[in-house]
Amino acid sequence: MSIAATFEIQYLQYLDPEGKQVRDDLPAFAEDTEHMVELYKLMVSTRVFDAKSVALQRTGKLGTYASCLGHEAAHVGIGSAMAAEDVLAPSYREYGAQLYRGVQPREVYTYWGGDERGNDYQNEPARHDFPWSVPIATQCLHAAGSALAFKIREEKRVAVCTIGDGGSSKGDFYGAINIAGAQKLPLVAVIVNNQWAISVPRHIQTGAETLAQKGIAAGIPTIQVDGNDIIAVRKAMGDALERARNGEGPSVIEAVTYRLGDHTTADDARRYRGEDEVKDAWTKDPVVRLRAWLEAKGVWNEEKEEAWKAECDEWMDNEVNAYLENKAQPTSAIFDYTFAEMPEDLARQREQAIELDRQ
Amino acid sequence: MSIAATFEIQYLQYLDPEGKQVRDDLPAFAEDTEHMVELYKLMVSTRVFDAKSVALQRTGKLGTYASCLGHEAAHVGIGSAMAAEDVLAPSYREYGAQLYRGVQPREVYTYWGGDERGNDYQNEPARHDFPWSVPIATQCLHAAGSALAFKIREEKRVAVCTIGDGGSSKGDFYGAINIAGAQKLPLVAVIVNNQWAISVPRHIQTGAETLAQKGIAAGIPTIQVDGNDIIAVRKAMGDALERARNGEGPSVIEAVTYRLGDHTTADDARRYRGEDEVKDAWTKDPVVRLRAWLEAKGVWNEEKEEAWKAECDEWMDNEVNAYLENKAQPTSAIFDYTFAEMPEDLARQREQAIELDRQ
Amino acid sequence: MAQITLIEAVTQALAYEMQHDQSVVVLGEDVGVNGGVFRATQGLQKKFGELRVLDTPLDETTIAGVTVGMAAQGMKPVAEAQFEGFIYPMMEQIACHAARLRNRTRGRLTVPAVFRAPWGGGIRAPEHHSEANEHLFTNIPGLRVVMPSSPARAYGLLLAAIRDPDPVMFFEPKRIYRQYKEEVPDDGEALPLDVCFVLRDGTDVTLVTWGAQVKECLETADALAEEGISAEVIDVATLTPLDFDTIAESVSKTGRCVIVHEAPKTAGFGAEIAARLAEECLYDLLAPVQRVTGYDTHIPLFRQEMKYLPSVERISAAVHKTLAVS
Amino acid sequence: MAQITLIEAVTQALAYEMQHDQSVVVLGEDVGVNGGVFRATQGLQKKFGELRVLDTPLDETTIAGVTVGMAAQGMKPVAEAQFEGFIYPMMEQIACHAARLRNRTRGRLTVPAVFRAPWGGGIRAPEHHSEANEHLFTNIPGLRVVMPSSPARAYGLLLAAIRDPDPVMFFEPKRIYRQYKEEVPDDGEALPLDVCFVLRDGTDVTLVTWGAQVKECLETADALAEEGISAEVIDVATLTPLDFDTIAESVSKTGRCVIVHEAPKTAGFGAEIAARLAEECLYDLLAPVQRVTGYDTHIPLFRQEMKYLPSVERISAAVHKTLAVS
Ligand SMILES: Cc1ncc(C[n+]2csc(CCOP(=O)(O)OP(=O)(O)O)c2C)c(N)n1
Ligand SMILES: Cc1ncc(C[n+]2csc(CCOP(=O)(O)OP(=O)(O)O)c2C)c(N)n1
Ligand SMILES: [Mg+2]
Ligand SMILES: [Mg+2]
Repeated sequence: MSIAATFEIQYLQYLDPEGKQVRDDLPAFAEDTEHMVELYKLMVSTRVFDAKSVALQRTGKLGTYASCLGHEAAHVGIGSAMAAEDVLAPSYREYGAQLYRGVQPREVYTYWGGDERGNDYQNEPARHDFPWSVPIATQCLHAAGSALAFKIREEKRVAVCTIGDGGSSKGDFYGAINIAGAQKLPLVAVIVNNQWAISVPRHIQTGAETLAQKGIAAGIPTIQVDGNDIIAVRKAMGDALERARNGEGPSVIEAVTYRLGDHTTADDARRYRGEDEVKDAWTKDPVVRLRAWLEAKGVWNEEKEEAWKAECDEWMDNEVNAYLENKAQPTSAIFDYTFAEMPEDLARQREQAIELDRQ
Repeated sequence: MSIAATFEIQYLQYLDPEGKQVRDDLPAFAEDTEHMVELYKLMVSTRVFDAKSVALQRTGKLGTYASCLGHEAAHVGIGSAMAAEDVLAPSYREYGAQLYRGVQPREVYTYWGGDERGNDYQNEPARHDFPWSVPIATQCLHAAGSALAFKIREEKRVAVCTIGDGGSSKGDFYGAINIAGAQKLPLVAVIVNNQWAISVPRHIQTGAETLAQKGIAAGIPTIQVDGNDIIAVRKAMGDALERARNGEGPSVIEAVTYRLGDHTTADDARRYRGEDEVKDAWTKDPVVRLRAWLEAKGVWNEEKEEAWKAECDEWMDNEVNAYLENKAQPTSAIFDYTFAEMPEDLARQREQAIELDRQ
Repeated sequence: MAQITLIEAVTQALAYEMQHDQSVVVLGEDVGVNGGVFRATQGLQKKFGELRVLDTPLDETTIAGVTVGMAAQGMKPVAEAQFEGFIYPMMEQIACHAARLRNRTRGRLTVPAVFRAPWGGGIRAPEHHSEANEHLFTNIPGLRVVMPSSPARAYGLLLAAIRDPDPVMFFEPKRIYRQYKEEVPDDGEALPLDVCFVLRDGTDVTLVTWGAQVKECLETADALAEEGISAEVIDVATLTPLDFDTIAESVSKTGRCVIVHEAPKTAGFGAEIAARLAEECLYDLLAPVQRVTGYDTHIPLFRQEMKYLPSVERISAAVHKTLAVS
Repeated sequence: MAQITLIEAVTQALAYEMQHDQSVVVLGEDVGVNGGVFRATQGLQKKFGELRVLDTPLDETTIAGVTVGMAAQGMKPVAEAQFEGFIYPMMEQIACHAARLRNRTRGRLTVPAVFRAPWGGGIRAPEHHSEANEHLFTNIPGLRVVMPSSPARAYGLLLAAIRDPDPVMFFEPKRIYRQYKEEVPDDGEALPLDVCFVLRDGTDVTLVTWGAQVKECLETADALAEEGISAEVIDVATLTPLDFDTIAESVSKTGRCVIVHEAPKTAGFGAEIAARLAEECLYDLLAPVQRVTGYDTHIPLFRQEMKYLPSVERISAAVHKTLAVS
């Protein structure tokens, strides 16, 4: 039989779970220890932020919240590799990437606190990014569309979408990488494979051995990386972004990680997964791993850790206060963003609602 | 870098365009020349049938019609490999497979003649098959659902869907092979790659080198075959069906062929593709190829050809007459198949419509 | 006999029918071990196995298409969309196939399937989790659109939906999933899918509603009673095909009608009922028909959602408005 | 000046706006070299290149999602669904994002996109090629639903749709794509998206309609005139947000109203208009509102489709019925 095509999925890892470097060919950014400390600090602040969110929810000050515990290397790796002019189309828990791009913790709280203003990111570059996307996988097409806009306008920008292992089952994900492959769009699609889609384990989503191989269906470069190793994530992202920026088209990256927390605060993961599995996943903690590596390099220590955590605590307390002080929107806000120009009928409904409120 | 997975897409061909056998390991069914003559005869009758349909349309006796010219090896190969108890979920031009399974030419005419009764196949096994599916790719999920039913009921049956090169871009196709892979369903998905989706060429659909490699995304066996070589199609189908029937799960087959005619009678392909390309495709005609092989084997000749064509003509004339004699359905038929039990309001509308008709 | 909630009644109906009919299967995201995010399918997988209570990949198009395929080949699938806000990818399969396979094939193939989804707002849920979009399905011929508003009706109507030989959209008002309990005998008795339920008799005005707003209407009727106003309350329950006769009869009697629903006003299903009244009961109407509905905006995130949802105050005000006309 | 058909007016509007606004792009299946299966985009790719007139892979979900993404990043995409029967896979992106991104982000990101689709029956097309499903979009806040019914209105409304800062569903009645020609100056003048057009003045009855049925209604009005009945004809044109005032004014004058549309009756958009009349014009109504519509069935395949579509006879009969009431 003759062979029509062959493919290979590579796996990339620089740091093992103990933080031991398993390859010599460190990428340039990783040689810059100051930079790596910055990344580490954002991973830690992301974790502090996340714990604060969960606490807020538990005390009734937030609605349902989707935690990012365990995803810090993947998310910060994604966000830190992107250029400011690039566009991010996230799902709903990529805070590590978003904080890097200027989303404020208070905005995250506002959103999960049931207030649309949380989606109105004030700081660039996040201000031109897409808001959280709850309808699974729909954001992948927004990124593909952004990439198409960049290509048409001949801008050297890249669109990045993130998607879960579960989300990569949805037709939109396939549609996005397919049109990107056909049109050589500057798109990087990152599958953040945290093994679970609420209660559904990875093996029920697909019979594929890797999620990376989904990129083969679109004929585009694809790679699997250790998603708990920020060097690997950041390196794969950097390569993919560079290719995209140079007009060489899209890529898929599978970042293999683990959802250490519940799906959201409305979920109880003990219903469907064993404690052993979670315990084992904790031994691969992305934060511990990077810390060990930085400490071995002599650029981080317990003292710095404590100081930074204290700083983060203060930052988050400040954010929480800003959030809690924020008054609810006026009734008119229910109506004011439906159209650019208010239709007459709607204006009448608006008046009625305001009137009702006054009573 | 370590390798997470490797893949290979095989290409299968037994007969080259001249009908020369390019491999020695003929499958058992192909050693049976009587059987191969039967397949050849069905390919010819399919072509006669198709020409008749186009002629009917040109003379105003049919609505828009989707021709199958050039797909005879692929379609007959698919239909003839299936067992009676299997289920076929076709798109809209797989007559070669359907005639094999008992669909009558008059039913095809009735359908394209604007009459729902054309979907009401009278003969088994077609009677339990799905009707033509116009909304692209939706039929793939019907096949996956059928396969799931078979698995649940522990029936040794296989569901087969066919889909075009264009259709394989649609999320449903991906969804179907994905759930089939995850659940190891007895599904065979055949991509009939005829290079065109109306006016859109294959390379605008996807950046993938082969369409077969889409199966990799679902983690299932997949192969590319010469879709103008019925032995290759039939062999790949046979293998895939056997695996599915034995509980070994689904497969994808890409049958590479060419749409020799317009997309439908409403289309004019000269608007968007060159004559050279079409001329070249005619040199790979699946019917000519099999005939050459059979003639070389001494089991077919010009005389038999003429006799069989005459028989086909008679058959089709008979079918056409049956079709043309068929009176339109009564007005009540607009209403009678909406629900098993007629809702009261609808019954009133039905009476009104019948009344209006009487006037 | 135990008292159960609406969501427990859903589970009870599913379990009953799966027990008595081998062709009934449940499929959707997280319906298995987890028993669904609202626990509608709790315990079913343990009882009936992984194939009859199937966790699907995360793709609603797949769920809908596989459901159509299974149903056409003799199964009775009950598919779940995790929230009604995620039902859109099912639309093509529902509109093009589920609702018309019988018609397309002149009855050769049919789709005896149920599409379940938790529906509506009022539970402080995140974005896209509070949609009331039943209108999407009410103009599609060949579908039944059903919405229960009590544990007993959830049980009886779901049994009927599963047994029905045609596809049924079954929308469960999540706001009242656990609002109260009542006795629901597990006797396998279905309720009819072609009637509206008159929940309270009255003479002065007819309140027509469905889903979560049934409760608001009953409460409004209580409040009105204290003022000496007698309100009849109708739970439409099956929106399409509509039992208009029951509504017409009531409005002919009371002469006044307030229609209450959660979806946006314009082209919501309330419009159909008001239109029928204008066509068939014009001379019985003593006052213009009123609609109390969600506004023509997206339901706001939860900090403001109660301002959006029809309330006892808004319904009451509409009733007074219609009574002011004489 | 040349006389052009409705479909040519669509092409003319697209070409005009692409010429004057670099951010306008067209995308869909077969829109490029082939110029669309109805030739709506004929010649555009040659003029504006392969990227601004983009043939997409065959996936409507992709088309819709990419459209939203581009629009949010500053383009003005005009996306095509090849037939309205194939628009279902676009629903999630339209309902969850196009229609609400402005609202979700408090105006930070917006979707100035147009979703075009050939609409309706009457051209002897194959299965699934004759749908009239505008109702799907009329209950979704944040969308404009527009349907032209003449070459001039196609040109002016499409220009307005492209320029509108919010998403517009633009449904083109394929039955009248080439029915007649009229002069349409290529002057870039848009028509307003917030008015109904009174096409014919009358005093006895108001015919309210849109799309392909405008022609039927005008013909009916002609026929009625011969009987001495004066019918006013309103082309709704923009279904949502609805300019109800124009309709109300007319019906207040005539006292009688017949609503005509091609989609199934139950929960079709005619219901909304009838409901508004019942709510706001009850005392002006001299007779019950009538709806002449498609039946509550799927549109039959073409051998029977003309029996399904509203005809001059059916409209006329309804007018006489409303006039019989005094
Ligand atoms: C279209 C759609 N269907 C269902 C849901 C409900 N839902 C929310 S998150 C989720 C699981 C997502 O899993 P995965 O993609 O792996 O992402 P993760 O949550 O693990 O980050 C589901 C089913 C949804 N939000 N959107
Ligand atoms: C969902 C949907 N979108 C668009 C169409 C219109 N359409 C009919 S056939 C076709 C091209 C199909 O091409 P392909 O899948 O390659 O099959 P082929 O016709 O070549 O057999 C298109 C776009 C459709 N029928 N359904
Ligand atoms: Mg996951
Ligand atoms: Mg093709």
